[in-house]
Amino acid sequence: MDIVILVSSSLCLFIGSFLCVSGGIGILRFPDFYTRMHAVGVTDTLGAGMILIGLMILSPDFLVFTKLMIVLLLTLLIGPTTSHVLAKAAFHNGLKPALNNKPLKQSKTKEPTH
Amino acid sequence: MVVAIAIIKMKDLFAVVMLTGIYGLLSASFFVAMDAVDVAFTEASVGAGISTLLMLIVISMTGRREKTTRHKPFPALLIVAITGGLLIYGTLDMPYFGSVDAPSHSHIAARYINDSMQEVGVPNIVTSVLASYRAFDTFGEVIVIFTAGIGVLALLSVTHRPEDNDKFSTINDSMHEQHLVVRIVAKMLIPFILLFALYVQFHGDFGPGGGFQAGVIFAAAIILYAMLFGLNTARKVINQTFIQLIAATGVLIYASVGVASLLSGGNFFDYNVLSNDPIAGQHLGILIIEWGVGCTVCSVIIIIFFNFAGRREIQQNNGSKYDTNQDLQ
Amino acid sequence: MLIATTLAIFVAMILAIIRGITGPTLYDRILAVNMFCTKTVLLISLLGFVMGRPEFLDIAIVYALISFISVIGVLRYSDTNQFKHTSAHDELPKKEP
Amino acid sequence: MLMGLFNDWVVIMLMMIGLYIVIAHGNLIKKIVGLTLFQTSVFIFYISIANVEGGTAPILADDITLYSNPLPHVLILTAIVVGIATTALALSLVVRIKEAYGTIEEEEIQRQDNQTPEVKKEGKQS
Repeated sequence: MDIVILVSSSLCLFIGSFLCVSGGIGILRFPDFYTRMHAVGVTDTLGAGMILIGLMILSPDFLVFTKLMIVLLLTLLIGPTTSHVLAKAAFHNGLKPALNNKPLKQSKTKEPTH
Repeated sequence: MVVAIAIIKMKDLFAVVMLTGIYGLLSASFFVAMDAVDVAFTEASVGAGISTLLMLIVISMTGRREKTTRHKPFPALLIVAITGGLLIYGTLDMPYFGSVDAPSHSHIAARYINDSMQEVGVPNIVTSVLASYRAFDTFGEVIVIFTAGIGVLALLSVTHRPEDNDKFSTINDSMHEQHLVVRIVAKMLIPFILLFALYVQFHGDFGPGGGFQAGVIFAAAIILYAMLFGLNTARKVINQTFIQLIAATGVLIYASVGVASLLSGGNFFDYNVLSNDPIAGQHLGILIIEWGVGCTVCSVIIIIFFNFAGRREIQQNNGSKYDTNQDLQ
Repeated sequence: MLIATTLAIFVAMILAIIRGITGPTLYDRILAVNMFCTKTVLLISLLGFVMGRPEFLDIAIVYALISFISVIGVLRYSDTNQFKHTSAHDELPKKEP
Repeated sequence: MLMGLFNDWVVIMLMMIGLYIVIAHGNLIKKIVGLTLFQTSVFIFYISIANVEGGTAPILADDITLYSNPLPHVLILTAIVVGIATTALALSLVVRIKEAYGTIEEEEIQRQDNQTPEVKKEGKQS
């Protein structure tokens, strides 16, 4: 029984940490804001969820389990919301995504007033 | 710690403030790693959230660009280098990091750690030291916070003209049409945050938490409400004068506990005499004092936020006199 | 495994800091701060398990809440920025000397 | 030796960075950020003093005997909240200065003060 708990939690933690690191690489390497946000938004939510589930499997008593559950729920609720708001605000203020036939600089050029 | 160096280089104040936010988070994780749970709690809610927010509001009022300084930085660098060198020379005598027999651990801390359970009966030593052993200090801190609140009020308070109300609310309405998703999520979250603040308030005896943290979290919930639903809606929910009253009441509650213990024959802030059983008296005293602290901190932070944000709205409505100046320069 | 995960989160945090410092637009920085918040929540929960004191989880909850509030606040006060008409969103790094 | 004092040195570095910002930058908000940095470095210094090798958080439990020093924690806990209150006060002063002078650069404020004989109150307080 113990070995099952250990293996499953280790698996969850491993997937979570892999996702976190890949999200970090994504935020550094992707060309413009929207792709970066995609990388962070997806991997953050899933990676955080995986790590928290892995910790939940390890948790010694019910109180810890409940607190982790609360953190998980909050992450699931807040992560997508902030991504949504960020993307909306960026789009409203005229930040254009970099299309593939344009050079990178294009995403940083000045927008006309609005 | 690279963040700090980057802060110097940045000319754009907005980026500086974002980096300050990251720096606050970083130092809070450092506090967790150093076992200072309560401190990390406070830094989490204050350093990362509220202070970043206040600086942002001020920047949106005053302008984002920093002018290049013309005078030479060499004298400043020289002074800084000399001071730093002297301080590093001073650290050579310091006890090593984490050593058990350092002087700071040998004086009075042992008594707090060993005896506080018998004398105060609260598992969280930080709370017992804060509210019982050093209650007089904490009283001073609370008064400092209260005074700062009064100062902000004196400097920034806006006389609220009723005819502006409609204009404000229409602006707010048009702006918040777009934020539907956030508003719904916030509606789900705000009760939870308030509940969590109360949990922190009353659980402070047993885990990390207490009046300071709970006050900040409670205020954060109300700030979230004010940001998403407009300042005037929030003002309708929480009256300005009512908040000021609460701030004063918090200090008064704190002081009255001291006076009560004085009247019933003990020293100032000596809770043992509040009840027949010393431990019960301590519990009662700590509970009431944490309430006072929580009330004061919460209402002072709400006052600060309301005044900053209100001042900003007035400025925006008065037309952009200062902005045009800024643009011309 | 816990230690390995902690290290992985550290790496992700460092990458987020680099993006926060270099990030060409304002929103990149906000994104970096947001990611940093999530990573801090995870780091604190992990540290609680590594050190064996699950009290730390309260702090993680506070972080999750505060990150939301601060991101909303940042957007609220940069969205309706008075400098919008001078293209506040585009901050081409002003050639560092 | 090197590891033992490493924390102190980092603290001093941060402190000096804060001091440098306060001295060398003219923008008042930047100065306040520098002050905050300085403040935080002091917090970190206190907390690293309080740390004990192998100790845990100062919340009493049955089977733990070695705790960190709770006293610096208390001091810093209150100092953080007081810090935010005073920072808010400083920021409100900056807002008033901006309203009175139209700028928050130190040099321009001084220049305006020299030009106009009547000294404004807000300028004096900064």
